[in-house]
Amino acid sequence: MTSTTEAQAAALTGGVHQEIITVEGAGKDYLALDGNVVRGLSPVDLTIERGAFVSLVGRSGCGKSTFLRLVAGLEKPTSGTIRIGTERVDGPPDSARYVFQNYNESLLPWRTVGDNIRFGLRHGHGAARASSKAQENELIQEHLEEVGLGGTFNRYPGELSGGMQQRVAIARALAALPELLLLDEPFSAVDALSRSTLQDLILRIWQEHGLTVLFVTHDIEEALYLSQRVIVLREKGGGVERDVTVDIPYPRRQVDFREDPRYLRLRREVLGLVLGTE
Amino acid sequence: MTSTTEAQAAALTGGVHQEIITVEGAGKDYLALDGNVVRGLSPVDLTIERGAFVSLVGRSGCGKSTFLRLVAGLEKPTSGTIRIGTERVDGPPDSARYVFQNYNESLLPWRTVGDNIRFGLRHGHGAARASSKAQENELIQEHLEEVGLGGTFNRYPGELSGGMQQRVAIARALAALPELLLLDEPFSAVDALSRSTLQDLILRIWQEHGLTVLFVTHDIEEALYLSQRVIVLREKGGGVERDVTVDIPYPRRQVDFREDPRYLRLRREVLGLVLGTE
Amino acid sequence: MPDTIVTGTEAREAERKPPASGIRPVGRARRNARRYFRSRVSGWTLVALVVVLWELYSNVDYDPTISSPSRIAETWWGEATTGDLLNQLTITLRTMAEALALAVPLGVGIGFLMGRSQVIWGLLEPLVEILRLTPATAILPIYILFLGLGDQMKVAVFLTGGIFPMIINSYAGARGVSKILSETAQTFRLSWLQTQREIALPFAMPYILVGMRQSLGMSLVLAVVIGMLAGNDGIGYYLMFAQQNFNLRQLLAGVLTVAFVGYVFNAVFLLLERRVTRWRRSQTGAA
Amino acid sequence: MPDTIVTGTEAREAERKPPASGIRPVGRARRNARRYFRSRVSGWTLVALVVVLWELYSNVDYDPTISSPSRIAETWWGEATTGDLLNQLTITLRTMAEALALAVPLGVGIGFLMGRSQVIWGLLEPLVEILRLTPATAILPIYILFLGLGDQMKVAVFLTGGIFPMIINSYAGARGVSKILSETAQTFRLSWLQTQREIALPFAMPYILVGMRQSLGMSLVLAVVIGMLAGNDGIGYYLMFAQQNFNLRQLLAGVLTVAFVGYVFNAVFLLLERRVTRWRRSQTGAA
Amino acid sequence: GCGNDSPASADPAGTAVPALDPANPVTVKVINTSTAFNVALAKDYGFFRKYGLDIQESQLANGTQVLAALQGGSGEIGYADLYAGINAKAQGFDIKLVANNNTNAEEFPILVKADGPIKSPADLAGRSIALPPVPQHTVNLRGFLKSNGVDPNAVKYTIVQSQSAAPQALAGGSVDAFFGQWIQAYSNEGQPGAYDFRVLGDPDSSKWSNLKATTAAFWVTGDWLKDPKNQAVAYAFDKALHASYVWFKTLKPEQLQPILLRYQKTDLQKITGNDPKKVHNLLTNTQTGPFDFDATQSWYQLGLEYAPDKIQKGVDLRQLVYGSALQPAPELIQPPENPS
Ligand SMILES: Nc1ncnc2c1ncn2[C@@H]1O[C@H](COP(=O)(O)OP(=O)(O)OP(=O)(O)O)[C@@H](O)[C@H]1O
Ligand SMILES: Nc1ncnc2c1ncn2[C@@H]1O[C@H](COP(=O)(O)OP(=O)(O)OP(=O)(O)O)[C@@H](O)[C@H]1O
Ligand SMILES: [Mg+2]
Ligand SMILES: [Mg+2]
Repeated sequence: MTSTTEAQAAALTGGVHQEIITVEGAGKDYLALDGNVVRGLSPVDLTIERGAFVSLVGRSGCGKSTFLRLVAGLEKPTSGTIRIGTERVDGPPDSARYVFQNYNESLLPWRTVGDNIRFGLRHGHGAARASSKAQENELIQEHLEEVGLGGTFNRYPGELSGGMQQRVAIARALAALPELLLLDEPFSAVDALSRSTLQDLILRIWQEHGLTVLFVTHDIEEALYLSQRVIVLREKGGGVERDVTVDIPYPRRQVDFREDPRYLRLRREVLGLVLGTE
Repeated sequence: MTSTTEAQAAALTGGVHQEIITVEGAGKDYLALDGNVVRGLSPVDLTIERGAFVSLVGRSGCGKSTFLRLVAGLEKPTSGTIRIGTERVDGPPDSARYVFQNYNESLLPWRTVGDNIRFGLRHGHGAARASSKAQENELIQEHLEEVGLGGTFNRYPGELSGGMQQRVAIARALAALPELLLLDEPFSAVDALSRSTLQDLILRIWQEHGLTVLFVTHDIEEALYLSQRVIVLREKGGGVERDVTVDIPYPRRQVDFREDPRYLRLRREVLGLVLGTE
Repeated sequence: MPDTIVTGTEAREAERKPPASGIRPVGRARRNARRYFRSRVSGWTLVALVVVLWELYSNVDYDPTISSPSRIAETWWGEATTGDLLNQLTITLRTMAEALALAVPLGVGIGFLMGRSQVIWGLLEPLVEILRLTPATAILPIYILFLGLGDQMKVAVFLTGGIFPMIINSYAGARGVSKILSETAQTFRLSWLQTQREIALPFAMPYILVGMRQSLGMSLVLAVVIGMLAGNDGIGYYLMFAQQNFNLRQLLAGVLTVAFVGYVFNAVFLLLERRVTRWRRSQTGAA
Repeated sequence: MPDTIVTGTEAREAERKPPASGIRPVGRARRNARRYFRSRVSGWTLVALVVVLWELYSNVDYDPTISSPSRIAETWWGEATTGDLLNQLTITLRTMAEALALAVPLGVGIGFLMGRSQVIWGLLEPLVEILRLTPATAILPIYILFLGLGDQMKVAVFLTGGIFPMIINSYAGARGVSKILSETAQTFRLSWLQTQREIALPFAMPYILVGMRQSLGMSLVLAVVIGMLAGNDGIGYYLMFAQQNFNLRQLLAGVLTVAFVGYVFNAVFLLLERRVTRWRRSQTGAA
Repeated sequence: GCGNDSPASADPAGTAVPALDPANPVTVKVINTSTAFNVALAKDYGFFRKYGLDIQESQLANGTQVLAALQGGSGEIGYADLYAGINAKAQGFDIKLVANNNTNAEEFPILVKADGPIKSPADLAGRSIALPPVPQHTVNLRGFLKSNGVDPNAVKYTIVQSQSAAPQALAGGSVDAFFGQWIQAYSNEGQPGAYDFRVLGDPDSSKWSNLKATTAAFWVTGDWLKDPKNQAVAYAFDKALHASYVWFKTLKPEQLQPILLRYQKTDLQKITGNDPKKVHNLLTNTQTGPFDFDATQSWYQLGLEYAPDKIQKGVDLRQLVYGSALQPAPELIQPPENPS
């Protein structure tokens, strides 16, 4: 694992505070079909620095996906505003790509796995990454191999196992090389080994390309391992409970990290918050 | 946590070996749309005793879901046979209920959450569980509360968070009170606290009603905590790698169990198998 | 443990704000209807524009075949108040209602069953397709031979003409049931009938409704055509009479009346459709 | 790291076994076609049965109006070999092809755009619905006035009659695009055009194809009707001629030819449809 | 002819058939073609009831459909062209003519644009003429052309089934002339808000056809006639119908005006200006006397000559006509009832 980029270092050390996401009192109330209003997320104030790796944890239904959807411009806040860079979010920002929680429904079922990745490449952020079809196919194959799906280029998503579909969705988002990567429980359907491989893959790409990552997970250890900040949300759309800084330098290593006493202390703290034993 | 039922005790102690599932050389090759044959699961020989709690673990794409689908009669084996009790599986058996890995697609989107549970109740195994509509509604409400969804009776599945949808699917299967419960990564989308609550819920129902549970998970600690046996599958449909007996008596308690040296030994063993470090 | 339910002023406030994609306030038929008609204003403006241009054109260069909107309106008013137009329309609508009362269960039933059972599909497909592709008006003499001149014959022609959109759409809907919902039905051991009622039918409903709306339109058109070929009353006869007497203004007044009545039916049906498929709003990204 | 790919004899063996639900061998058009026709055998048997019963009945109690299958077949053979039937049919099919070449892009385009843009919907809905509910045959004089008696007029009548199934179905398909796929398009920042091409169009394709198949059938029926009302060639004229001559045998031979040609078109179209929506096989539980 | 199978045809006076009792009228289902009001008129003015008939009328678009409906039993007596009857008979339908109804009109209008390039029939050579598909129109059009010195084979024929569309075809320029009806001619001749057409050449139809020939009539099936009661109905029907025509032909334009307004929504005054010639052309081609075999045979021959592909050969008119159609013209009687 290489060291962090400058921007990330800056974000960590508090050098140049360049916000990429600014959330000012943004909250969301849904109007359900039965006529009731459901609190999705209480108004939240928050800034996230460019190049940061931030995780969101909290109980099921606490508003993690809602927060991501607000940032992604897929949902209009019922109060407050959100800015990406200096621009107010009023629709999906150009720089962000989203891996949906229901990954299986977000793949294009009429395209092969390879063509789904092609979709990511062609609709990437910034310049086209391949100049010829052959080069593009090579790139696709690389992306597939990175997530352990080397032999599935010509299969249809409906013919893959759940975890394989999830990895296609991840590979597709990575192929787009966004500035801001929104991941909603992206590893929920993969095994332990794939999970740690993918964790390190995301970390590597984050560092190599200096992206900003917003990461939702139920696995607190994973959140701590990956991120610089872990934001704990309160139950039932209650807003931010605690904003925990994970002050452990990168590179982190799967085994060593889990024995680091700072990690163990943070783990106890965050677990306590989520499990409500604090 | 109460103690195990007689059948379960028998299954554990080897007293009365009454098989519920007998798998004889059953395997599955899929014919993909691109014309290739994909190995779903190599032929497997296996018996599972009535009342057992058995987990399946293995890497993504190793054939866990395929195995469950074979047992559930949703897929015809390309070789071998499977029997439930004494009858050869040739379609979904009367006694089994399945929580699908893609839980979000298996809820009826046109019915409210309450009516989805009603679906489970009405299509349960054995006698009807409610004699009046009012009683039925009460039962539904109880089932919802058990999975922490008390206030969602009149909401539509599309209006719930991912983890909430998953819990609806679990509650629906439990409402059907099957003899054989097939769970495909049923807790993948819920938070740590919900997860342990649900784990204990499943254990309680398993013990109270003497069901047989086949449980797929990527969380090896969860598999060990819940089951009497953990079956480790080989990568890429390679069949059974190891069949591990978890010889730790019930009741088990979340915290104590994880400190049990027998658990720690088994954990190391199974992790090694799955991570391939053995 | 109920979720946070906000009520009172807060709820009302939330509603006033532009609803997020896919989620809209519901259950307020009045407001619904208002929005409903509001959004078509542009289209009606377009129609009005066409009418105005037509009127202007007819002042410059009058053509008796297309007449002019004002004259047609005048004729229409005369026909509606003192003439026979509305009576004949009522008669036609009655026949149509009879035909639809038969065609809807039959069409939806056949299409749906064909979609749900390979055996029924195999058995009925050739017959249904051959009938669908046989022009009813060409073999009208045969209908008349067997069914006479009364409502029976008319209903039969409606059936053979107007039932097919329902068959085809119901078929497509019934066949499209997602794999996992079928499997859910299987693992919950639903009987064949239960599967149809609880899974396939709700799933196919949006398709079925599209088919029904098409059939509604076609049966109205057919009602006119049949009436013109073999009618003794009804709007078709009225139109044929106008045609035979070369009274084109009367003809146009009649045709526009039919179209307008059809439009109202269609709009009502669309409102119903929205109610029945309310749940879809959280599923589709339709604006 | 490729998945286990089994080839050679093993693959062939796997194919011979009954395929699992939803998964079938593909790409072998020949075998496909065989299965395709095999499954309709029962239906064709039913049709044959009807024909045989009709023949038997006509031997007992001959009715010149419905004639008998053997006589119709005889007439058909005579007409097909020495008569005018096939020539006229060709002419009709040519007109139909012209009309469809126009109607398909127009119908699919309008319906699709109406489904994808609220503005276009609002603008066009009233006009489209009014036209849909206006019986073209009733206002034939207007068509003739502006377009004459030639192909132009016929194509226009086809359009106003046969385009609507495509509009309605394409609209329904385009509107039905799932919320999450729309959102996927949004987050990948697809332009409006890209969203239509890469997301909405493939999604709506099954609906669109259903609409096209219906339009195909309707335009065939319309071809006959128009030919009967104002034609100087084509199968409709041929049929009208037969009707005037009281040659009901010729009439039936003609009508059945039309139906059969339509059936073949339809079957070919269904095969195409299966190819285009191949991917759906792992999505739907259709048997 | 050998009328053995229809005994009544040897009994033109119908003496062997008892008259019906007006106090107990027999219900008869009659099928007419669209918009003809002859039957309704005779019924409303009490002619049918006077002869013991209670008529229930329905309408179909053309003679072919009417004959099919008779065959199916949904009507008892139906109206169709002679040629349609001949074709049906030739195709094996067992039908009989029970009351002759029409001759050719004395004049037929061939309409052209008033300011168009066609000034005389000779200009029609190489041009196209719209006409309805019914065979008798082909025969009459060819007759007209020939008697006006034009080679019928030099003209292009364009079928327009929908009668009301023919003026548009002419106005829109897709045909150069059309074979129309007097009502179209008069309502488009210098009328405000109408097309400007005029009648071409010499329209006198006696130049090519025998005006005593029956061109359209009422028909029944042979089966129906087997019942002696129905034979009586046939005789009564012919008498009543012809009696109504005898009376109708005596009416003056001002008497006709309200009748046409009522039955056809046609303003006779406005269309014809009560020009007796125009009124005559619009209304009189109905027959009152017996079926004329020789004249009709010549009309049949003309048909075979001019439209051999549309009219079947070899039908014996004597086998086609029932005795009721041979009854002499009735005396003039005033309408037994008055509907208004
Ligand atoms: N319908 C299908 N058509 C073709 N191949 C399939 C189909 N379903 C599954 N497979 C293949 O079978 C293999 C096993 O899949 P299965 O779904 O059983 O894996 P799994 O163990 O459940 O994985 P995961 O943990 O990712 O859900 C995979 O390689 C998959 O691609
Ligand atoms: N479309 C919607 N309509 C109504 N309510 C909604 C809608 N989407 C989400 N909600 C509600 O908003 C709240 C927060 O949902 P959200 O999906 O953000 O939770 P989450 O933290 O992502 O949970 P999970 O971990 O289970 O995915 C929940 O109570 C949910 O029921
Ligand atoms: Mg979520
Ligand atoms: Mg799986």
